[in-house]
Amino acid sequence: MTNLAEPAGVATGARDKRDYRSDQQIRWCPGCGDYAILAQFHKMLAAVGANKEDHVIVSGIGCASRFPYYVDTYGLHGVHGRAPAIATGIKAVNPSLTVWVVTGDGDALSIGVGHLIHALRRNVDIKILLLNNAVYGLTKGQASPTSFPGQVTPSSPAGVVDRSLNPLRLALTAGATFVARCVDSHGRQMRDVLIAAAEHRGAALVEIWQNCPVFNDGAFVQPSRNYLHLRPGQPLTVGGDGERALTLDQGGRLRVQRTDDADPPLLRHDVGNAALAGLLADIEGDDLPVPVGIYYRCTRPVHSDALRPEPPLRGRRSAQELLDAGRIPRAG
Amino acid sequence: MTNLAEPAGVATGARDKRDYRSDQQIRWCPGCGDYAILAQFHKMLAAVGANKEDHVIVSGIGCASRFPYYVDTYGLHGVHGRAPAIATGIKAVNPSLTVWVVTGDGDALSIGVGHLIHALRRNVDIKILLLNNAVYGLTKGQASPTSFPGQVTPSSPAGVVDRSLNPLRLALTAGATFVARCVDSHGRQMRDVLIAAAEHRGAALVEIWQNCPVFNDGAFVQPSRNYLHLRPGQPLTVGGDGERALTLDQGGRLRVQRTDDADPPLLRHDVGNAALAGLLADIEGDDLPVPVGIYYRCTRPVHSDALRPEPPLRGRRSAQELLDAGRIPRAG
Amino acid sequence: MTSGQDVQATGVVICLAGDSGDGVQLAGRRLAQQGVAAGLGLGVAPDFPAEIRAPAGSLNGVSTIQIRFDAGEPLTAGDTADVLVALNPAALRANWRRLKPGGCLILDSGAFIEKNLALAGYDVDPVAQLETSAHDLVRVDMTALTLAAVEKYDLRRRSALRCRNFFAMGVVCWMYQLHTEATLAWLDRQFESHRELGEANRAALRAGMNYGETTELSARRVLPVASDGSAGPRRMVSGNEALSLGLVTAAELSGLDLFLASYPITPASDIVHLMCGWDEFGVRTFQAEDEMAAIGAAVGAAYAGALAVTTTSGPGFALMSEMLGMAVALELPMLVVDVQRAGPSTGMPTKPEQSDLNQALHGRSGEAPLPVLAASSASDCFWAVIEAARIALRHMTPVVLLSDAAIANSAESWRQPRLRDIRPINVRQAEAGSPFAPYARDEELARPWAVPGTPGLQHRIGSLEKEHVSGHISYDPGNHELMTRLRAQKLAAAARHIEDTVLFGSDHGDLLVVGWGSTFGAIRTAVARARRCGKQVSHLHLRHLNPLPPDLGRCLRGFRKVLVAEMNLGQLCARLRDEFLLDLQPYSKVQGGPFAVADIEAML
Amino acid sequence: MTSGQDVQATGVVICLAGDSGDGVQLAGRRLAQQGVAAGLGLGVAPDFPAEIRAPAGSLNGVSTIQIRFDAGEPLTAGDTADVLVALNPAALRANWRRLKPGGCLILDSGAFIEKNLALAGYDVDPVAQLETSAHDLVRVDMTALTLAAVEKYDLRRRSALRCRNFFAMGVVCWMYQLHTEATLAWLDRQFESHRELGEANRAALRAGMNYGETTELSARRVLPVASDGSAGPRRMVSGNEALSLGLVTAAELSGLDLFLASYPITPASDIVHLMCGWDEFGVRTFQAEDEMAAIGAAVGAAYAGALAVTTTSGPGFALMSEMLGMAVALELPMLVVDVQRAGPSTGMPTKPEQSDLNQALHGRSGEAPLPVLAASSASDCFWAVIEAARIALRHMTPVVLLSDAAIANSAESWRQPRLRDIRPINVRQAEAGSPFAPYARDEELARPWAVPGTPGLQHRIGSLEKEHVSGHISYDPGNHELMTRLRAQKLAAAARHIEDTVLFGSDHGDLLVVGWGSTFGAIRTAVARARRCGKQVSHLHLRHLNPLPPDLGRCLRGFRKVLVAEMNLGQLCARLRDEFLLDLQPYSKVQGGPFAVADIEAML
Ligand SMILES: Cc1ncc(C[n+]2csc(CCOP(=O)(O)OP(=O)(O)O)c2C)c(N)n1
Ligand SMILES: Cc1ncc(C[n+]2csc(CCOP(=O)(O)OP(=O)(O)O)c2C)c(N)n1
Ligand code: SF4
Ligand code: SF4
Ligand SMILES: [Mg+2]
Ligand SMILES: [Mg+2]
Repeated sequence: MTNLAEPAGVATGARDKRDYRSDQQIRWCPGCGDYAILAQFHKMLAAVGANKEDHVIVSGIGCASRFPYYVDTYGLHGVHGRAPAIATGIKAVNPSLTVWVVTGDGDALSIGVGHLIHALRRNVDIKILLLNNAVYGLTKGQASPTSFPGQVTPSSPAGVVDRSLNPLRLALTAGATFVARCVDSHGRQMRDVLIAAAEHRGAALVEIWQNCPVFNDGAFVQPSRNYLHLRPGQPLTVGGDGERALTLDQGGRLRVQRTDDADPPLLRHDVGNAALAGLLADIEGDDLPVPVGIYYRCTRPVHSDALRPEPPLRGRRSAQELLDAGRIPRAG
Repeated sequence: MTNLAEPAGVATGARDKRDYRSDQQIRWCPGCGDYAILAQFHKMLAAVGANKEDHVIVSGIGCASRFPYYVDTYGLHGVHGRAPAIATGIKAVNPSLTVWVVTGDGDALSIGVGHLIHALRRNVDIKILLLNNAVYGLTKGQASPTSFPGQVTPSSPAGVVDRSLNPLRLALTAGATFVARCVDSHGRQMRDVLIAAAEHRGAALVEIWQNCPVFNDGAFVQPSRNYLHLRPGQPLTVGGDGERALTLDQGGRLRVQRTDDADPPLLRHDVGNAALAGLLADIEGDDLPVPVGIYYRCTRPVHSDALRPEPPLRGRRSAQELLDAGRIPRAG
Repeated sequence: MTSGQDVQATGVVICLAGDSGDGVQLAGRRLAQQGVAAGLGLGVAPDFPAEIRAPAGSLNGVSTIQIRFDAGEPLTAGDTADVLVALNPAALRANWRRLKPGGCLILDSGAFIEKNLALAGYDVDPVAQLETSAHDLVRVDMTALTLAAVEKYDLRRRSALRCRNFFAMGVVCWMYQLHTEATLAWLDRQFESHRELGEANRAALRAGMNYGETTELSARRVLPVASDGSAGPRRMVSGNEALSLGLVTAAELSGLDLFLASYPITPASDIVHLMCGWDEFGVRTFQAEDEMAAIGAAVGAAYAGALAVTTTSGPGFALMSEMLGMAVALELPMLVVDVQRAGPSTGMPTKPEQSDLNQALHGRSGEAPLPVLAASSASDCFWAVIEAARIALRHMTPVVLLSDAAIANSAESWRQPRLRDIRPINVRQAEAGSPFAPYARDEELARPWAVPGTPGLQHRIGSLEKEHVSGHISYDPGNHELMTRLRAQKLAAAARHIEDTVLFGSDHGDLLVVGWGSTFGAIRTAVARARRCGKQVSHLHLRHLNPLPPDLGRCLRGFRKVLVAEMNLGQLCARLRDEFLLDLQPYSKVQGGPFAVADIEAML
Repeated sequence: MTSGQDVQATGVVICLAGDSGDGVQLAGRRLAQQGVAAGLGLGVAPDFPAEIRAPAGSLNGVSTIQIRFDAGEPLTAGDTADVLVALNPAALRANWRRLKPGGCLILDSGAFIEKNLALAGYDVDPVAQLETSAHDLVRVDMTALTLAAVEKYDLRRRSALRCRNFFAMGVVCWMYQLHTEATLAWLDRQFESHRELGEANRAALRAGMNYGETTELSARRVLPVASDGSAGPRRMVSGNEALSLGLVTAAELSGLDLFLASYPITPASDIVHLMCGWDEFGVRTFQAEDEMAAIGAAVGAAYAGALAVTTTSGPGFALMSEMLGMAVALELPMLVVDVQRAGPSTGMPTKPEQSDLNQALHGRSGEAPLPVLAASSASDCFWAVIEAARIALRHMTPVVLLSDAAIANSAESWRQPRLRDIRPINVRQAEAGSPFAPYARDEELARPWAVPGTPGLQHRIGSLEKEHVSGHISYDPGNHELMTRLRAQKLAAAARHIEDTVLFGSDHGDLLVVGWGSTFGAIRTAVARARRCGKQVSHLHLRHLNPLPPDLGRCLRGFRKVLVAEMNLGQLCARLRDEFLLDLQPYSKVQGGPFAVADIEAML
């Protein structure tokens, strides 16, 4: 059975990342960001010394959703948008498995957004990797809910007009207990976040910015913006020189300010502060940095615990008792 | 055609609220909060001098969703959870209509949450009234996404364990341009908010706390908490005596503080500040008040404008031109 | 094979009707329980309004429960009633047609006041007219008598009036000399935290009995003679209850945990309400955010090795189409229970119909065949769901089980079986070490079930077409044709296990009535009566709608004429015509209510 | 009625094959356009991989386009090719079977290097073997020649190599003496912002022509003689294009705005891609968040008075089941276009199949009948969708139109019609002042269409059962039966308008082949050939799958044997067997590809 100190399916002996590759030929386009993510995933499995048989990867439909085929664990390639629901069922009947959902921005946020929200709200102990390329890859380039206003696609020739959905903000709103962002080209950081996600007990959402060179090349390249690496307890400094950092104004908005300015005081990252995580997730605009890393983490009871208050398989009562009961027992 | 100054379907001559009643017998339970909401809706229509034929009410399934039958406008009682999608289609082909969605907490936030989010994100010019009774009324009392942890229902005999969804927070996350909360028993305030929603151009979400005396009586009665009436530009004072008010702490969290304390300065309500609206929506806990009224309002281009860049019906080009074209015109 | 056993129309039928706030369902069920306790066979059919609380006193708000007591197991709750108790004018108006000529009509005269008459749409008081009718009319001021009986408990008037249901039950119990001990004890338990209310209800019940005694009310009425009880005790069971019991039993027979994922919908919600209290029996229930999530979770649970189930009704079943197609492609064992209601779309949610058969057979994109079964009565739900689970687990396939609102809410007396008398369900989950190919097949064409957590059997399955044996993604044309045919042939494999069809009546003759689902009781009763009148008519009731029983064609060909009776426009009929090219004729009733015996008799 | 007109198998078939990055689809389409410009009839069938970019040089990555030029309008793109151009070994391996004995095989010898041979899975170079075969083998080092031709534009090697497709096209154009002016001009336009690339492609095209000329390559090959053009100009049109044109035309014929709401899905997405640029023509497109929202928006648009459409494919169509049932209950006019692909579930998304017919006919809860039509070729999509709109608007009903991946992507030459020659579509929206009942019906059983914004016609409709005429919520048993039957009778009303069935061949004989949808060309061609050989065989192709043409039974009964050819396991066949009780036999091919003419011939 699962316990908090030693996450299920994570054994101690480290193995080689190659052990976790399946025998299937990978069919993504050359240069696709998914390759880098897959590589880090293999490494993460090796780093946590995962037992292959204790991991299940569930996906929907899309380029990203081909992921399970390429990892030698259990895997289920489902239908469009419903992976979190499938994962919930798996976890419910066998809480000792480590269950991953790999999904795309269309899969998770368009057709599947309801399932995503409810899995996070229930704190189902699954780790959701949202491979965000801000486009529908597999169906050849239409706008997704994370596409950028103005983006020209085959179905939006005059440019996207809808506001884009912010996966991190949504995850926080829904009640995810682990929320992080990675970038496909930042391998080390991604691996660390993946390891932390693997070790988290509860619903984790990891957004990974993934380049689609075919339909949305360079979508996430923002030359004028710095990355802000989130580190627990550290000041939220911007840029390499440490001269500027984030502060909070009186309207509850984040601003960049010189660090030698005393007032208001510098903010420090606090992964347990949901309000701060929300403000970080909402960051927009050229003058503000792009936070990457773990935005938020907390613990709440997980869904499968609630579903099975006591271990049922052994020592369960026989159906004969129900059949014989003079009246059928009703709850409450 | 619609224009900003004079919202569509809102004529000037005020009429009597009784004019807007339909001839159908109302079938809610005695004492249901829905009656009070319907009454204010009729009054609002009278107050804005609505032309009956220019209003359409769309609903899903549930007790709340019987609403359209009781108003003498156009109405469509759809299937469970999909009212925002239907409303989007109506508005797309006839932007001069005023389109209302009336929905329940299960309808809007469980099965229908995807459509809700996307309608708000697109800023479809519809006004969504979410009649929240924190329970499934029509199907006899099961837990809904807004049910409270611990709530005992026929399907959760040991009490609800899932975190509840916050409709206002969700609306802000999705990008609603008008977000408000009312209480069924506060008639005047509700009517004012409904009038403001009617006059708003864009996607409005109004959560209305609605008592279900049969399955969840008194769910929203919180004797230890005060209501905080949100008024643009006014300080966020708590309780009648004005001695306490909301302030923001350094972690970006709202706190109650004595008003004679100078530091940090008192917050004033700013309906244009999304960050503040978010903090207000997130308010939780016995020591904090319940904000009611308009949390947030802003303007963004509405969806139907984007869909029809130019008025098409008149002066449109003939299909014959397409047939004759040597090659079929493709966008872009 | 045929059976000559006949069905006698016997017993008594009692009907309680009142406003939906009057508690007639509760009192009716207690009355039924008392009958079962007395060793009687039982049929119960409730009929309640669609609204949670329709306006009090209105026709829309009438709630009725019809109870039939019989020596054997009655097949229906009866077309007509011997006794009708009407607690208000609307209840009378909605139900007087049920009463047999000469039957006993009991009215609460205290409720036949002007306001209530108007609400029921009566211009003149109907009672005057009834007095001259052929009925045995009994006017009791239950309102006043109940108020008097409970006076000492100092209740609000409204609460006091709520005791009328038990007063009425008391009257009926006296008429039929039924004991009330169990109900008195039950009231004690039920109102543990509201002692006063419990006492008041007990007082009302006794007052009703006493009233009957002191007025020597229809003391002539007699119950059927109870059977001697040597065949074991009986209990009362509704369709949804029997289904739930069957699910738990199937899980135990197969040695699996049971996982039930559903989204609330009338008339299926009850099943979850029941089973969510059964975690000690290896049951886990999950209220999903919608039907797609419900079936999705069931698919996940099936993949992870549980006996996975989802329960729903028409609109929810429609939403499951895509995922059900996926379950066919994944070849995972699971059950989808559709408790049918009147459609199309939201339709009439509380009313029964059999119009989802087409959706069950055909409602998926692509060639996605799966077994479809139907339960034919409340207690039969128990057996039907065990059979469905057996097929799902033997052939690694999703199975649809059809019930309907009539079965779900009706109740029967039932001799509950012994688990050890039921054939166990063999489940073979693949074991570590065995050479493994996820789409290799056994002699039942089932692929292996390799459950996550089993070392060495890691594999990936998915909704794209898969290569035969290896399960790898394949776009090969020949492979696709092979896989398409293999999925279809699984049904042929399943058909081989179907038991020989049992005809009621002779195996040849003028007329065969074919039915399925909840029409069983009405058809069987009508055919039995017709046979007693010497008609050459037989009855064939189908449990297996897909695949069909192998001997079905032979059975159908024995008759000059075959009618297929369904609560739809002829969906099974079309399926059989295609299959057998016989000129079967549909006999349809699409009125949101079950066939009456008389409906069937009319066409024999 | 029968037609004796015959079909000649004539013309030439050219096949270009390469890696999916090689641009053979583009060059092929240009080649086809040149043929149409020369007055030839055309059939085009593309075949591309399922992956966006399968590994370069692999068998999975092969993309092929087959083009047939003919004097008349060819019905298929041909079973076998006269010329096959293979740009790499994988392209050869995947396609050599297409080549006719004695056909001309053109290889880019520069691409037949060891690495590519290995990627294609060749152990030995196949070319040696081919040299001794009966083919007319031409080895051209297109790689080197193209690089040389574009040398002066200073492109990266990869970009330079991308010009090979136009080199290949040039070779073929020379062989058949096709002009290339239009393509040269098109390249100019297309690469306006990349002048260099445009020039390079032009150079490659010319180099290909020159190569043919200087080597006197197969100069003997001749094209069919073009028709004289007096019947008006032709254009090339794909199925999805013709469908889009048909939608706009239907909107204009009915005087309505067109609203198209869809969610992207292969092979339907194209339709939106096309139409989203057509707002000047009264078209509004909406990319919804999923298929339920798409059909939901269409329902809203229909309620608000537009010609509402949603386009999708199998899995998306399954998700629409519930809302489609609602549209039947609401009785609103709208179109659902299902461009079918191979199932079940995700299946083989780029491959055609006809296996959603059952879902279209039956895939809703309750009794929810609706008209179902099918298009039989690329250009026929134009007519089929107009007919579908006509039915939807005349009878106030949702209509399903079935296309498939083969039709959607294939292309034909087509003489585009004049709008004024097409019968207008009458639409009567209720007007203010008229006495109004939302469920009163006209002689077509259509209810009135009262559009929001019309003063005085406020009304509420919903998914619950409605009272006949008034439209109020009703639970009345008799009313439900009436409404259920009225909804079914609407189809009978629609059937009355179906034109007489046209048989190809005699109206009686040994064998009738029945088909529907994209199998048209293959069946017609095969039957025509068989008739020329004196066989007593006819062909009946159905456009209306529900309701069926009233004279269909009579047509079927004229033959000793009837085969129903479908790309599924016999779905139409089952429908016809049920309807007519005739022993029709299914002829199935479920391989994710269309019937070849030879497949049909094999069974005649
Ligand atoms: C029900 C259904 N609707 C539509 C599709 C078509 N479809 C496949 S993948 C996809 C979107 C993929 O986008 P995303 O999730 O962002 O993944 P990516 O390909 O970009 O990795 C769509 C619309 C489908 N397979 N099923
Ligand atoms: C597809 C589908 N699933 C389930 C139902 C059953 N159903 C009807 S209303 C409802 C929930 C109602 O709750 P809510 O939206 O909160 O409305 P309320 O009745 O509380 O006003 C459900 C589950 C349905 N009608 N359709
Ligand atoms: S289309 Fe884009 S996301 Fe998909 S595999 Fe190719 S590069 Fe990757
Ligand atoms: S069940 Fe509750 S919400 Fe529904 S009508 Fe009754 S009181 Fe109102
Ligand atoms: Mg994407
Ligand atoms: Mg509710």
